[in-house]
Amino acid sequence: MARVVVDVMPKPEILDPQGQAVARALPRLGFTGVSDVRQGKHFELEVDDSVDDATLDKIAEGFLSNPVVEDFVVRRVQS
Amino acid sequence: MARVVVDVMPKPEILDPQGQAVARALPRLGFTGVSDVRQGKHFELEVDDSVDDATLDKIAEGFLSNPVVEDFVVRRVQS
Amino acid sequence: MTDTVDNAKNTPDQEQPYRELGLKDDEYARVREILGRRPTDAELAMYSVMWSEHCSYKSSKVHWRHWSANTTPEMKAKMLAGIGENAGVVDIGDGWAVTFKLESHNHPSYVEPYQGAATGVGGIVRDIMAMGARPLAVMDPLRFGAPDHPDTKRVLPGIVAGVGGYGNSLGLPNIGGEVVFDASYQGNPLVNALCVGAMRAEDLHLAHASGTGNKVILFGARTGLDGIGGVSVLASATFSGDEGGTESTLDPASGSSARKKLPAVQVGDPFTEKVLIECCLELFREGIVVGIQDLGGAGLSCATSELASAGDGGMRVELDKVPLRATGMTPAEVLSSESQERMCAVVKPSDVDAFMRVCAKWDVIATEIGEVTDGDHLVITWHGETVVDVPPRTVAHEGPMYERPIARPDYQDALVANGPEALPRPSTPDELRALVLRMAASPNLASRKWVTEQYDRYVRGGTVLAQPSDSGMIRVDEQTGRGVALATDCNARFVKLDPYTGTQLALAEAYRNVAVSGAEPLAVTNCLNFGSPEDPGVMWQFEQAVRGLAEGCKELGIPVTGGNVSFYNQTGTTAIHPTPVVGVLGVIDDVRRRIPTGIGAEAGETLLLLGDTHDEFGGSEWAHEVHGHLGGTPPRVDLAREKLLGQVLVAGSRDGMVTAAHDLSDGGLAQTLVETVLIGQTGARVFLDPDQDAFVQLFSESAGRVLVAVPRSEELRFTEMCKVRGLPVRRTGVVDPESNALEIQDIGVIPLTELREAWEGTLPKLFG
Amino acid sequence: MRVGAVTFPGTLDDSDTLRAIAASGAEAVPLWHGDADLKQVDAVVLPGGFSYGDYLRAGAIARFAPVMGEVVDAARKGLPVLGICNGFQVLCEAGLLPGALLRNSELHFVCRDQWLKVENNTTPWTSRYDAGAEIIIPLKNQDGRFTASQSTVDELEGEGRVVFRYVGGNPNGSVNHIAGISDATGRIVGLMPHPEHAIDALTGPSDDGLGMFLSLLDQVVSA
Ligand SMILES: Nc1ncnc2c1ncn2[C@@H]1O[C@H](COP(=O)(O)OP(=O)(O)O)[C@@H](O)[C@H]1O
Ligand SMILES: [Mg+2]
Repeated sequence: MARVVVDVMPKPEILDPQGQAVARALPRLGFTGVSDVRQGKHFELEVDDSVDDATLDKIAEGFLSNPVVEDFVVRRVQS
Repeated sequence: MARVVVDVMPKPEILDPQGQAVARALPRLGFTGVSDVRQGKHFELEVDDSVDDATLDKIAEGFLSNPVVEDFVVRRVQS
Repeated sequence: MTDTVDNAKNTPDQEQPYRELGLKDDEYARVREILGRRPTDAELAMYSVMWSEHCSYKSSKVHWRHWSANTTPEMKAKMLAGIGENAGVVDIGDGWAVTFKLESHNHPSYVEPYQGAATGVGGIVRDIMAMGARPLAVMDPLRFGAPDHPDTKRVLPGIVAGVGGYGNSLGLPNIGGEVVFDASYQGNPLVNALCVGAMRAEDLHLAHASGTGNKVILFGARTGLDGIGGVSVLASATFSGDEGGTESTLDPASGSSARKKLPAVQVGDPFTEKVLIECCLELFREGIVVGIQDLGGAGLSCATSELASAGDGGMRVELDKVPLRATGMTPAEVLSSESQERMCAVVKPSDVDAFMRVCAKWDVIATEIGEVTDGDHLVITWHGETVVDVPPRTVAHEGPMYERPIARPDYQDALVANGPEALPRPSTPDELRALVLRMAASPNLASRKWVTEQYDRYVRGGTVLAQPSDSGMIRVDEQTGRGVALATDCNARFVKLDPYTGTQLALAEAYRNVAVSGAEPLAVTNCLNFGSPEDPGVMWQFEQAVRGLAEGCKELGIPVTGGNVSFYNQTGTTAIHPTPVVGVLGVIDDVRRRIPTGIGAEAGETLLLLGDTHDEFGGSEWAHEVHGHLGGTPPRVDLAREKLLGQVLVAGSRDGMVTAAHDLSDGGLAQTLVETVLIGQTGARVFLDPDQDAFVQLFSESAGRVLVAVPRSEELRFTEMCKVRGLPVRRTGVVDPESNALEIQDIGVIPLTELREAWEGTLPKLFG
Repeated sequence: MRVGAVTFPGTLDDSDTLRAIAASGAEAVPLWHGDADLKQVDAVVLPGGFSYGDYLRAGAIARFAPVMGEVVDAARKGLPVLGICNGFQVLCEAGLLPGALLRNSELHFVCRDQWLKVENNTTPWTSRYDAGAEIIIPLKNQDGRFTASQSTVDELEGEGRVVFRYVGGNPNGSVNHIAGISDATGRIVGLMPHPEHAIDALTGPSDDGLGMFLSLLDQVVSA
């Protein structure tokens, strides 16, 4: 078994209202020094060793993310 | 400037219907071998070098996550 | 390097990618002729986007003569603003003006269902705000491919979530819409959105930029790269479903290939739009807005050229002042960006401070970007250099206009000749009972609850009727109870068989849906969804539809106040069924007199069927669902009868004679009965006419019919009223709460639980 | 008596809440998120909506608004506070009520007429209801699944602090079908369904929601 992490983020040129809401709120809470925030999704998958990287990519691209507006990164974190 | 990543996940004992929905859908799409999925949030912050780890923890714990139901991890990824 | 006007003068022969931007050779030549030189990159971006099908209506405009030819002075008198404004406005009495409009967001919703639908709602809401009105409610007529097709499973949940996600966050109740399945929409779903708003009649703000020296203020979201070229996708002749996601602008200015991969989708931020609404309303209340315009398709290109040409004609804009979200944007990109949640206002210099204060209160970014000048040119500068210098009318209004070839399609005769007469019909009671259940569970007739439960229908506290009622009804005036009712309809199969009659049937159904609620129909909007205008067969359908609608409205005496055209709805060379969605708005002087759709628990009330039933199955739901058949002619339409029905229902509501009313449409009497008992949660006993075929009585889709419930004490008075007015009426059943069943005499008893399971089970099974 | 309703950016049901307060006979006082001023009200309602778009978490940003500092202080001193939907979420985020509200188990927004059982009619917001009364009012939200640790749930149940419970099906997967709870004093109540949308059968499923606003009147008269 392996733990696989997939991070899905809005593409850089795409509006990210969620990240902006956080970024705008931080100074009001007294936290300065954060110039930009982007918010995406974080998936943790428990994966059989038989599942290869190509399959993981397919899962991430075709299902966990929406390629029209999002990018993704796949990482195996342990096995 | 540093890029800081904060991952926020539902606590293990908290039901995660979003992750479950993903886990249930995968076999239907022909992907086998994924035994569990949990879904959380992924934040990427652009942070001034002046912001120390204690402050980042405060932002993550007091604001980006809800300690009643979520855990978080903070990572600096570059500087 | 920025392409300036001086540069354009000095390099007259520089090649320009006008074809990639969608301009034809003669259109480009016309731009050069207007300017007396080649356009700059920024000007080319403006002209190409504003002269696109979507913005210029170049293929449809010549047919608008049907509207004017069919609008009598009497009809005009009710309109405070009509075709040509952001949205039509009608006077509903008590000093109230109501504005409403339908718009399409079809192609973007195919590419990215959630965001496409969400920004569709956002766009139509800003249209209503640009009239100076408070948005009150939204509706969402939707059409999808076959219910069990995998692509429908991809787009439907996203579109529904997008309509809800945006509308719910704005605090606008969703009061109705449509969900229709037909394979002709595979690869090309239709997402139409309607918004209705109200204002005091004296507060009507039209978009214009008059008054030399007045300031132009852009407010709302920052401008980014998202949605650049969105307009070309919206109406692109080359739209291809398969690669829609990567379609993007070919930006003349940047020349960088990196930009070419930008997705042509816009991402909505409903929170920003919500504060923008509140901010605008406060600005209107303060009386500090001279003119206002929303930024929709074509972004600043559209807003600046339209504002300027609607005013005195002169405007100067410093484009580099526009707050940006992306780095390195070119003037052409800033002008064509379709970033959402932005508005543009013209404000007197003395009011600018007050304007900025209101924006600051709502945390809305506002920036003075230019001013009205006394010239007749729109001049746009970029860091001091002039990049646009054009007569604004030539951008906004004097685009090309085409008289496209029209030809009745070759297949039409065969389609009409292939009538439903030969289709096998059920005859035994068991077959008929089974058919009632099968039709109730069919995807097109089944309960829409799975969809509509995702929409907030309560917010603002003015919703008097919403789904699953025939029409949505909103209270406009809390003191007097004055309100409006709205319905949208279109049976595209009828339109396919006969576009003229089919469109009139859509009008008739929407009219009837409003009338059964007790409201008096007042005005019409439309969204004309068709295939390619370059196909003479499609243009024939289009012309027939416009003429049918215009002439129908004249007969009913209610004006068309506005609408929207969406062409190029096709997959490959196959066009969708022509789908002219018609929206009718009615007024009711006291919403407490509304007539509900479901029957109440009052035992012994009488069910009366108004109108005539003929053997009419061409294009019917039965032929479609049971036989997969489409052919013959649609039901006859009799608008005088519809009008009479409307009068009877309004009178019935005024005199409190009617306790429930539900029209007959898709699925015929059987479906109306199913919905009447299930919505009312009350059983009924029904007796059919022994002299007419039971199948025809139950499933024919003859127009001009309504089922009403009247208290027994009113039965005679109501029946007499119908007879006096020449409206056929037949006693057809009684309300029977004890039974908890729908009993159709000589056919069978269907317990409400069994009926409900059939009706409500389908959509969750398909999409749940 | 004066009852306030707070408008945050993105609040949607503020005007409905003010209407409901007025319908109960109290004076409805609009309160603004940016003003640290409760305008001498005798009770506060935090209405529903999507404050700040709910983009981070429902209620997560609103709880830091200047007005919330005042609400928290006054609530600790006994001011009755009612949080409806987003307002309930804000109260949980602010720590005035325990637990959290997570994405509905069906994962989408749900708007329906919902039956509730009034489990506790001794709070300032529920005294007009009979104990165990069943009422029908609209439910509409995306994040309505009440969640808390087992010990918290036990405490809520044991102390009679479950004020409303869903009946006729659990619409969002809330633990123990919990629709609304109170703090230990009973003066701070949060619930997901919307009483302000049920004050008149013309525009809501019933007028059952009015009871919550009327209850408050008794409270002050007897206090
Ligand atoms: N997409 C939708 N959004 C909101 N309401 C809808 C939608 N689709 C259908 N409805 C509602 O469901 C009910 C049934 O729809 P429909 O059968 O099309 O009505 P009718 O036959 O009276 O025109 C109506 O109240 C309609 O407004
Ligand atoms: Mg109807």
